[in-house]
Amino acid sequence: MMPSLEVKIGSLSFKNPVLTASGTFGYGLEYSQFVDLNLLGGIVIKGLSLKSKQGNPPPRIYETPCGMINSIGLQNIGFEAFKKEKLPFLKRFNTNIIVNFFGENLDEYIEIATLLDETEGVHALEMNVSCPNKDTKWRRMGLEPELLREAVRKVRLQIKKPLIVKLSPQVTDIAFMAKICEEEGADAVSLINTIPAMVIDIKTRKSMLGTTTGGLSGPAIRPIALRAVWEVVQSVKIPVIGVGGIFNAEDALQFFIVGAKAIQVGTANFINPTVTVEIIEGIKQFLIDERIEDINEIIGSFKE
Amino acid sequence: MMPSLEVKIGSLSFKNPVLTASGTFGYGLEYSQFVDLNLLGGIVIKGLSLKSKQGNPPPRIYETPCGMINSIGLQNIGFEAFKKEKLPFLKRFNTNIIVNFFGENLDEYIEIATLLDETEGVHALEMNVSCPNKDTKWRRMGLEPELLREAVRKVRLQIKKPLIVKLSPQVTDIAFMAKICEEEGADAVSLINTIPAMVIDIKTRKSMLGTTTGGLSGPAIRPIALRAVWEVVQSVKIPVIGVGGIFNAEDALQFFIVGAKAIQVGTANFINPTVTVEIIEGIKQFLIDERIEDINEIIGSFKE
Amino acid sequence: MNKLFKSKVITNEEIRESIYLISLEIPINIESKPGQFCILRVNQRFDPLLGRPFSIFDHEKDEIKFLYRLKGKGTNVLSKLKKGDSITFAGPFGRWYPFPKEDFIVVAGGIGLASVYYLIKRFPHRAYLFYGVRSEREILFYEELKKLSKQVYISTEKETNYTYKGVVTELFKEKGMALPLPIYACGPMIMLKELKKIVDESRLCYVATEERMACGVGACLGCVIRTKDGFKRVCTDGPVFDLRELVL
Amino acid sequence: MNKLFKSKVITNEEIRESIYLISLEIPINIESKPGQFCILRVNQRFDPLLGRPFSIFDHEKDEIKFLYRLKGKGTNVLSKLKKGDSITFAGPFGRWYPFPKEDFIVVAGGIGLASVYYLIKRFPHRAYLFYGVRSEREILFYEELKKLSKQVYISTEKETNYTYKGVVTELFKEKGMALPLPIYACGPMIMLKELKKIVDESRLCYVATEERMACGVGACLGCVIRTKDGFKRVCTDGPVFDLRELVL
Ligand SMILES: Cc1cc2nc3c(=O)[nH]c(=O)nc-3n(C[C@H](O)[C@H](O)[C@H](O)COP(=O)(O)OP(=O)(O)OC[C@H]3O[C@@H](n4cnc5c(N)ncnc54)[C@H](O)[C@@H]3O)c2cc1C
Ligand SMILES: Cc1cc2nc3c(=O)[nH]c(=O)nc-3n(C[C@H](O)[C@H](O)[C@H](O)COP(=O)(O)OP(=O)(O)OC[C@H]3O[C@@H](n4cnc5c(N)ncnc54)[C@H](O)[C@@H]3O)c2cc1C
Ligand SMILES: Cc1cc2nc3c(=O)[nH]c(=O)nc-3n(C[C@H](O)[C@H](O)[C@H](O)COP(=O)(O)O)c2cc1C
Ligand SMILES: Cc1cc2nc3c(=O)[nH]c(=O)nc-3n(C[C@H](O)[C@H](O)[C@H](O)COP(=O)(O)O)c2cc1C
Ligand code: FES
Ligand code: FES
Repeated sequence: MMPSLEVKIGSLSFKNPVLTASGTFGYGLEYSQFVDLNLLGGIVIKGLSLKSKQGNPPPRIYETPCGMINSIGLQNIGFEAFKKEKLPFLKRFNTNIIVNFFGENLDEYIEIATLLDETEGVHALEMNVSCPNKDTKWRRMGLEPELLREAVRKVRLQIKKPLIVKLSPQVTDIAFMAKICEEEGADAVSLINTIPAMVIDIKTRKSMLGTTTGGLSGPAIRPIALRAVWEVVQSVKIPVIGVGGIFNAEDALQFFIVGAKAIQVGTANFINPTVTVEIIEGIKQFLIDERIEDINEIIGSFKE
Repeated sequence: MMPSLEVKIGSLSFKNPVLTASGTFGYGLEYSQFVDLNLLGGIVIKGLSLKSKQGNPPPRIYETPCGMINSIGLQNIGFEAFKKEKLPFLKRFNTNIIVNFFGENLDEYIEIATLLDETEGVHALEMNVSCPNKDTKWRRMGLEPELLREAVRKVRLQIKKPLIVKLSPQVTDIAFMAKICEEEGADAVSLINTIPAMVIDIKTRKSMLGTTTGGLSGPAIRPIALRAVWEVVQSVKIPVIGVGGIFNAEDALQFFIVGAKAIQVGTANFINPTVTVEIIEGIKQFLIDERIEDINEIIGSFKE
Repeated sequence: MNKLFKSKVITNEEIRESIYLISLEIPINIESKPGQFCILRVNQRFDPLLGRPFSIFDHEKDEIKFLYRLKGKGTNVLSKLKKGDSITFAGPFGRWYPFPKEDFIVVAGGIGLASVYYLIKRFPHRAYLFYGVRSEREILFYEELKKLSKQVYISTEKETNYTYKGVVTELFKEKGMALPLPIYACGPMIMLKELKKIVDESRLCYVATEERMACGVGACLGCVIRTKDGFKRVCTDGPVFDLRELVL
Repeated sequence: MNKLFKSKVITNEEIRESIYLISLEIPINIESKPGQFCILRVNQRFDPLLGRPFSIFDHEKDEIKFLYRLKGKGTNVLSKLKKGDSITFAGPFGRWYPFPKEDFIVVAGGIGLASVYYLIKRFPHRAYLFYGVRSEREILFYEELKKLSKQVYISTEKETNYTYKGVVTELFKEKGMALPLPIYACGPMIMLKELKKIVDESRLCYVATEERMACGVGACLGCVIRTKDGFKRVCTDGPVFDLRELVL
């Protein structure tokens, strides 16, 4: 008998716990040539803002040992274009559409959150509290507990749909940041976002990117992400979504075992465009081999 | 004409800026079968405490993508044995001996620092403020600004030799932590220590280590370490020693260019026991090729 | 349409110093167009992590070829692959060179030849090829190119009995500019910049560009370059652009 | 004394399903002793990162051999190496088996044979070999072992015309325990635990142990195991220990 992969996050149920990570799966369309989007637990859309954004100057990516750094700078087409040009296509699929969003300041966060909340076809919102490449007071919202508290509270008040807060790893105590989100009514937290990092060209003495620093992602950061998820799971009751260097079913299962309710696959899509479905299949196979009927049985089954 | 590799840290001068990282080069002896220790800028000794320590239960290491996690737990032979059994051998070499030290609590830190300060043959002290595998109030000294301030101040008061504080990367604002060390009279800061991380065995549902978490090191963390060094260099005037994933001369040069006065080579020693001398040679060659006569000319030459 | 292939190496030879030609099996019948590229995953481990983009050098039925120059770790690992080794690659991706409807001009700089050879080979219309290399030794596929093209002009740093002295854009300016034909070009940035200077805005000039890539399918926004109307993705809006669009 | 070698692969063959024998050039004349190991760096990139420790299976003049079983990524990459490929390795490291001064008993479980073959081969004194494998197919170097040893007893899961049914420790208990000779053993942890149970404290029993390693030279303290007097390093205090010391 086929094991059940279904999980619930807030009021939303996912046919399986494998989602795509924001910014690594475009607007879904780009990968539909490789993957039947209906098979995915959910798709998290590239960070969206009220108005379209140009993003950072190239070069924007550089490969590092078992990872990559990027400085895309949250380039996106803006809410209106997303609603008109991308959403209709996404609606054709039977999967959860989660929109990752951000703003230059708290008002913008609230504004776009409100719009997304009213937009049919968007199932949940993921609030990106770390915009590594922008610099405003609110840029620090992911780093300073009190800013985070105020931001989550105000956004939460505006929206009915499930709210996921995506946490930055660049903090002393990520479990405490997660706790704040829980206290302010977030339905879930997802972690980790990329880790601020840097690579320079010793010949030119300049950054390998168009910006000084970028965000590190990929297998290199997986053990850090797993530890962060473990810390957070111990401090909150709301679902935790694990993100960071997940490249295969075994990686994903590590996150479930420490207590993640779902996972997001990011950089791996670039290296293997069908990785998401392979991970779903791999998880199924593992459950069958281990005679486990429901994925929820292994979530949090870590033995310390 | 041969370029000069000499650098100064506090009152101490180094024939070259390539040191070994604590815990990765044992007590020097272990690698003397591969490397002429006289060629090194300095040797940083495995973390030393007043009394010997057993360390953590095995298994203690596990390989991760382009990195490794360890949970050695600061096993060491203790001050007396070090002084009697290891130091005499080390004194035979013409290189700087820096002892990395720690304690279970601040008193122990002060006590061993005082002893090391009086010990002939020890040229400088490196204070390890992050003992990832112990759990006491003072374990958080690397994470909480006020604890760090008190600890550095009290240790500083006791010792005359150069004091290097080794910073943990697991903080929101590492530049601020470095600033505190500077304010309290540290002669230099070294960073980064390993990053808390975790890997589990999906079959047994247990950690791959004898402990739940360990510290991540190796090429995987190099871009994170470089960014941390860059942040710190901008906020302090004291020398900054770069550590983290340095495996070749090009890696090392990236740290100098962003402003590190010296670097430490850790995990790389395990993969290539002669890597330190190869890095020194590689730096020399680069300076020759670029017609630079003094390494100090490239330190901080980063173009933003 | 399938765009991801678990393939095997047919041959992988160093045809000149640090220049390799790799030929891969392509199990099913796919369509590819000159100017398009594929992303090769050089090994199954995570270092190097990202796939490497290479122009389709040639493609016939069940065999696809890439011409590459050793650059860093990725091409280095790639060059070690031997006959029978398995390799995965994805593609073809990107905007191709608009099909020539008449004879055409090709300006190729160094390894840029990799992107235009297939163009020269595939159409009934024929090319006036302007091909720049550093030295005679670096001239690739001379015989084939002579056969396939209407005319071949080659520039090298030093003059030889069948090459001109100087950079390829100079040579083109001298011998090709007058021809009232569309231009197709691929080469290093300096060559494209030079073309931008010398080619009249009124002329059709298609150039293949390069930028670091992660996904290759337009999703990561990592491969953008500057154009008159903002950043565009080399992988999907390019790699072939109308020279007039580009801000170089 | 030089302990780091840039070497080349002489041969690397799958001699049984997922069991490989790799032979490497060893440029200079070095001394190695049975029970010691080397650390092989399976590739030049950073994934896999750490070297892999393997017992010296055999060593003659300018050629050194390792017998290994496919386990995970490292041995997988290693198994892909072909004749002529370059590989770096370090060693020999660790405490060897004390040289036998009389005939001796060897208990080997599975791939544990890799550690004792050199011991059996190298000394005038001869071995009573007790060798446990799962099935007949897994028996390695049967002819050589018969020649080299005084007597060879083999255990398999199912009885065959020249093997006994059961685990090797059982077989040893039955046929070997009575022999008043020193014991040398290498095999999986369960085998060592079983030996610990059945071998009298008064007897000399040397066993080769395994633990994950990083440096291989005693510097990282990563490879410790439990002994009567605290943690000891497999790489330098071992890998060969007196069974009585170990806390298994
Ligand atoms: C559309 C396109 C087509 C190409 N066609 C060819 C071809 O046919 N033949 C050929 O020899 N080369 C071609 N290139 C360049 C080729 O992709 C690079 O030479 C190669 O990626 C270098 O990888 P490396 O690891 O050896 O070098 P490294 O310098 O070690 O690579 C480091 C990182 O930078 C990237 N990178 C380095 N140089 C380039 C470059 N010029 N363009 C894009 N990314 C780069 C790599 O992909 C890698 O991610 C093409 C590039 C693009 C974008
Ligand atoms: C002193 C010594 C001698 C050995 N001799 C042999 C031999 O002659 N033949 C042979 O087939 N194997 C031998 N082993 C075991 C061999 O080292 C492992 O099978 C090998 O490292 C597995 O690597 P992998 O990447 O394929 O497996 P993975 O499971 O992917 O390895 C993951 C990590 O765990 C380590 N590891 C996994 N299994 C072991 C193990 N049993 N012991 C130590 N580290 C391990 C790896 O080195 C690597 O760091 C020996 C081990 C030691 C310590
Ligand atoms: C190219 C790229 C773009 C990204 N864009 C976003 C984004 O817009 N919003 C966001 O919250 N995270 C973004 N991320 C972070 C990823 O969603 C993910 O948190 C991170 O990459 C770690 O996961 P991974 O290692 O699986 O990639 C981006 C990552 C990459 C590599
Ligand atoms: C096995 C091991 C043991 C270590 N022990 C210590 C230690 O005792 N004290 C300390 O300050 N850092 C210790 N470190 C951290 C290193 O000194 C260094 O900061 C870290 O490994 C990052 O550098 P690397 O990537 O070059 O290894 C240890 C690291 C490793 C891998
Ligand atoms: S490579 Fe990802 S958008 Fe072009
Ligand atoms: S492997 Fe480093 S101490 Fe044994």
